[in-house]
Amino acid sequence: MSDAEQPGLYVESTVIMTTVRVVTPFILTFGLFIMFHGADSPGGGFQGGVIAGSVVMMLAFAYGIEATRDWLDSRLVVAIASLGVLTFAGIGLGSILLGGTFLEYHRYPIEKASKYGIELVELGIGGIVASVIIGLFFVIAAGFGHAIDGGDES
Amino acid sequence: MIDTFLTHYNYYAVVALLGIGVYMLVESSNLVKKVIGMNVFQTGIFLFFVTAAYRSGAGPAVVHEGGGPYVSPLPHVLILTAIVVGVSLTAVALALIVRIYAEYGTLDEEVLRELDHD
Amino acid sequence: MIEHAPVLVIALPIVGGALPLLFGLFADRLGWPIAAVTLLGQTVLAVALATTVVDGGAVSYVPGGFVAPYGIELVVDGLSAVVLVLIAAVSLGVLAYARRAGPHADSFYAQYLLLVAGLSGMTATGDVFNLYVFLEITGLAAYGLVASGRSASAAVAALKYLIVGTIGASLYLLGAGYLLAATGTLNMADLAGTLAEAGYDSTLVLTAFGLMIGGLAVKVALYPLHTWQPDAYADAHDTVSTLVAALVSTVAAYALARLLFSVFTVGFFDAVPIAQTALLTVAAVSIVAGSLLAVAQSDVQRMLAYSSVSQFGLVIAGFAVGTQAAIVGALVHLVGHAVMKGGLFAATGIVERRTGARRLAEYAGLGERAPVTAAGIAVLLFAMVGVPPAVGFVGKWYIVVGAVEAGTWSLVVVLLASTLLTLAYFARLFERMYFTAPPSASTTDATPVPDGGNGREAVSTGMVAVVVAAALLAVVLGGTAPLVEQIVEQTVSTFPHP
Amino acid sequence: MIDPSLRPVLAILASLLAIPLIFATSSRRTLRESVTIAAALTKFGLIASLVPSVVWGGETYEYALFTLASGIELALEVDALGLLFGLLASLLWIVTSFYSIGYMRGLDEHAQTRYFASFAASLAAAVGVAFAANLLTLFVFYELLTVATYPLVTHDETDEARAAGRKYLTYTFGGGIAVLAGTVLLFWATGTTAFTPGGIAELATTDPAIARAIFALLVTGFGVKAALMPMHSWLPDAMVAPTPVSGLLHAVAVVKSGVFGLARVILDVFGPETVESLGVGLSLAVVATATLLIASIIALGRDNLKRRLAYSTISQLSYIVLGLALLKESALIGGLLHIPAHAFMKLTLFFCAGAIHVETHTDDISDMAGIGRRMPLTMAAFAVASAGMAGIPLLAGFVSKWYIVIGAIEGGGWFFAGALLLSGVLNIGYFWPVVYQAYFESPDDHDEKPLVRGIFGGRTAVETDGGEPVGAADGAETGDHDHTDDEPEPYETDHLGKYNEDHDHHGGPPEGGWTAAGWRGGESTWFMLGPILAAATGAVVLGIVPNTAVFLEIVTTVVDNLGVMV
Repeated sequence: MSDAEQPGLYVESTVIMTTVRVVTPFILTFGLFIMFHGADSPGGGFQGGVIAGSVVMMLAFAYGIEATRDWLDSRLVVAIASLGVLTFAGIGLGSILLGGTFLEYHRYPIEKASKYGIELVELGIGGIVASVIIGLFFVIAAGFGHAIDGGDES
Repeated sequence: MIDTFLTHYNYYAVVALLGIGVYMLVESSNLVKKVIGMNVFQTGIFLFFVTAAYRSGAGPAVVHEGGGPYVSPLPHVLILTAIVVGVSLTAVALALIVRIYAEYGTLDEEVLRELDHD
Repeated sequence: MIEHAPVLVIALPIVGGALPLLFGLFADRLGWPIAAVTLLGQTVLAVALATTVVDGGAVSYVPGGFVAPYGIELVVDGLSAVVLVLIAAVSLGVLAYARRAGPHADSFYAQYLLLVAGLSGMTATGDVFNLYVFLEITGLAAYGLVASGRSASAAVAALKYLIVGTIGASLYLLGAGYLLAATGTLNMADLAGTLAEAGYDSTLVLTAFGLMIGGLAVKVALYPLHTWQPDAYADAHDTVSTLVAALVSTVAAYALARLLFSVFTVGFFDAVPIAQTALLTVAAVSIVAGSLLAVAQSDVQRMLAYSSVSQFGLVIAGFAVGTQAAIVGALVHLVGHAVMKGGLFAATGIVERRTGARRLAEYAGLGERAPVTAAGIAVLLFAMVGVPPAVGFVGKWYIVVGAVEAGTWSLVVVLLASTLLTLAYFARLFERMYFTAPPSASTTDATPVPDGGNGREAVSTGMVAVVVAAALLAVVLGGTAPLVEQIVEQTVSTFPHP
Repeated sequence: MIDPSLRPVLAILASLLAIPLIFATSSRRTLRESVTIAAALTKFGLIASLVPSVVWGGETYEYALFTLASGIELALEVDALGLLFGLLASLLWIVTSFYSIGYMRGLDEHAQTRYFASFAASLAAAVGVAFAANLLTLFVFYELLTVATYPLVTHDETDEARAAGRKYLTYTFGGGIAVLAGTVLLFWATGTTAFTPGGIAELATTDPAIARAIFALLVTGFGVKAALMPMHSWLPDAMVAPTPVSGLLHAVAVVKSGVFGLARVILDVFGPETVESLGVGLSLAVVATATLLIASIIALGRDNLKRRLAYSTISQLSYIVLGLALLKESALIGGLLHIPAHAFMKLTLFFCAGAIHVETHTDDISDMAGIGRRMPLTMAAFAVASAGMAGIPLLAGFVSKWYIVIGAIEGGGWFFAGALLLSGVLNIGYFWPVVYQAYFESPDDHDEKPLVRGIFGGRTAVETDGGEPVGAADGAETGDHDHTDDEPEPYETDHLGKYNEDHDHHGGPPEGGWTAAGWRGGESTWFMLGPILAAATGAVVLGIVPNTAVFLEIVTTVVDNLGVMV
């Protein structure tokens, strides 16, 4: 299928490539900035994650999906997503273990537990959102048949 | 008439966005345009929420001082979530479109339907 | 620990869904065992939760200690407990089917568990907006799963599903916005009271009702909002169509009922009878139109898909009638339909693997080519038609009793006629399987493939066992009606009455 | 000794459990057939053992299986009325099982395992109908009976058989819907569906319009299987089924389940008094009378023997319905007694038709001239049974009809009495030619046409190749065929195609006329002759000593239990 995918789909454009190259670092920084907020200032993992994830998509549009797929280690994406989920769930379940309810931050015996708890969760969510968007984009663009036949796990 | 328009222009914008979105969904046979229409439709809803959050005479939810019109933060939070959902949906939709184009070489719904029947 | 169960039923599949991806980096084919362990745990949790609810009444849970209505509340009452158990059990059953049938990718199992999490979330939530979020999580997982079909048309079907489904969810969100504008709250229990204050016949509330119910009706696939459904069911991978056909519309129908009873409450129907009439009309039209469309199909899976349109008309009619008996009936039919339709889709998958048959005509003589599967299909078909004492009959009985109590006579006629309508399309399949000679000389592979033998694609005993289990359940589940009735009786008494 | 209240459950299980055994032994024909026979004997034994305490002891046994829906249990109850039907069905199953073996072997039918399994399932459902303790339980088994008999109707796998099967399902499920609707209404109006001798008390006080609606729905629903006109047309079509099926199911189990349902509705749901006060009995009586006359007249014009018997069945069933609808004590006794009486006689007739088919492949009456030479015993039994049908004294039909006529006159219904007598004449009109032709004509000099060509309804032309597809397509004698393959695989040669080589030759006498067969059973196998003679003997016994044969006693008990008579 990758043979069928290439011709006609990707058009190299200097304008797009240059723009993306310039803009990308700023967007990624902005994404992280948003992600680290959320507890007491506007921001949060969803928004930041989407912005961070859009970076990879921009790269894909500028340099071609297959090229980006090869460049980006798919294991990294998967790892970020799973770790994000586990962070979120771990903090939530941890408060249960400490005798509270799910996500009851102030059960944690640290200062400003609520703030750091929320921001950690936001970071986890940001990771999930970013990598899920990236992953979905790649996975479904290729189809599961691709994943099964080629053993390509992404 | 003019008065209602001037005071409720945001609701007119909502209706316009919803209408344009639905029109694109129904009328366009290009799948990408359909997805854009879907986005426009959702944007109309987001605008509706944000607009409806404005409450004259209400007090702020957390801070208890000062006067003047405040904006309820709840709809904004909700819409932020909804926007994320919308973006994920768009991502999935575009990914599907990429795959469809790779398989069929067209994004025209009519052509796809004919191909499917063969 | 059990008091945390409402959140655990959502958190567990999410965590479980992350693991296959993570472990997939180090080892192959860990998806299935992880999913199996997760869903086993999920089933145990759901059953334990249901037991608690049946014994001690509804359980509510507020994550993070933010008190409702500010925080998001999870509420599990009798109605949701039944659906939670159904979700866990059916997804576990389908997993047994997936072991051989695939797809085997780790990402498939991640999405599978994400779907379970979304469905459980929809069921357990007590917040209108939260319901939207879980609706979309479910949707996202379902679109991805449908797209995993082997054929390219699966992607088209998934996109169609995505666009229509998103519009449905968006309408629901818009309706939630109207509710928020009318009352200033999104908590279901809160809404029940504040809506009555806002006045049931106010334009805001009426619009909200129309939009939210309309949006959910898209997800349920009531006629004429069903257009996404036949393609999605027929083009998806067998495992996926089994899971999606059994659960996704089912939980959407549950959500619709939840809105009717916990948010708008029975008082709404009393105040605005036209709303009830409209919903009943849509349901009745759905019953008839779905059946007629099903009769016209030559592809078996599409026929089953249109049959769902008709059967969900029955369920929604039961909920819309709103008497206790009708709710019992709708719930029984909801559960029964999930088992029966899931079993049928699983069976068609087996048939296709074994004989390559997809169309009705190709099912000829299946009774001899694949006796066990064919017998399973036959039992499920007759259960669906409503031959007593199978579950299909029990559900219908209660719905009809409820409709009679409510005095909706024209609905009673449609409900009764639905038996014959269902028979109209299922009898053709049955006749084809048992009383038509298989295609002999014309096709190349005239030699019949014995059950369990080597067919075109491997069919495991587990897959056949799923079909047989579904058939047995379809017969036996009818006996659980008194339990369901007890649960509903208990739950209905907790529904808000303004 | 098994607890009596458990016995009805075991009676149902006896044939139900036989099904897996039948499938398990499908490759060994004799073993499979013994399973059927053993199940039939066990079932009959269990049911018969209940007769003393129920009929003479006045006991009823109840056994609740499980709660099916709010306030309604799936429960079994043995009372006299149920015993009447259960005893009859299980007794005749034994007879029919032997006959089936002979018939299926004689024709080397395909899919015999499915046939015997469905047969066992049908009987389980029929006994369930008999012992149902409430209307919903009755409905459950009533619907299961439909499902179980469907494979038997469609057994031949020809287009005609499939069409008949579709029609059968549509009609009976349609009737099932009416029963369901009636049951729901009844439950809604009275809060119960349990059978109560003399009627459910609450019904007498229910709004008459609703009560009438319930009655109409239930009667319509059960009327489908009881083949009341205009809901009868599935029955003649269903005659494409193998003859033992037509015999047991379409003369006893299935149609009688409809009649039995009607009896339950009139006697135990509404009660004669309520039916009387609602004034619905009369309309039912009129429908029944019309059916019995019209069906008899149509029967005159049917040349295919099984179709003629089918119309005769429709007519005779209406005797029973009429007896029930007249609401007089004698009429009730007569009507109920006609259930076993008709069963024995009609079973004999169908068995004879089947035997003729197996031995000579003749299905049309016009081809049967002189067949008495070829099949003397069979035709003798046929003559006896038809005489009984017509109500000739000393035979079963006479006793029951006598009671019905008395009841009709008691009720001042000279009209009904007249119709009954007229129908008796018509009975003779359509049976006598068969007997006459068989013994007193030879193939050369007989009149080719039936007495009257179809003047009422149905098809105007007499179908010379009949409704029975096997006989229709095939035509020569048994010896012509290659019967070495035990069970033809349908996908190799379909059932019709197997015989296609001699398509144009119809059944009837061979070139040189019928060969004579002795009176000692040379005409057929004893597997078939035995059951024929047994059924015929039953008909005679019921006629000569009705008081000794247990059925009249059961019927009297039923009617006595009703308490106050109108």
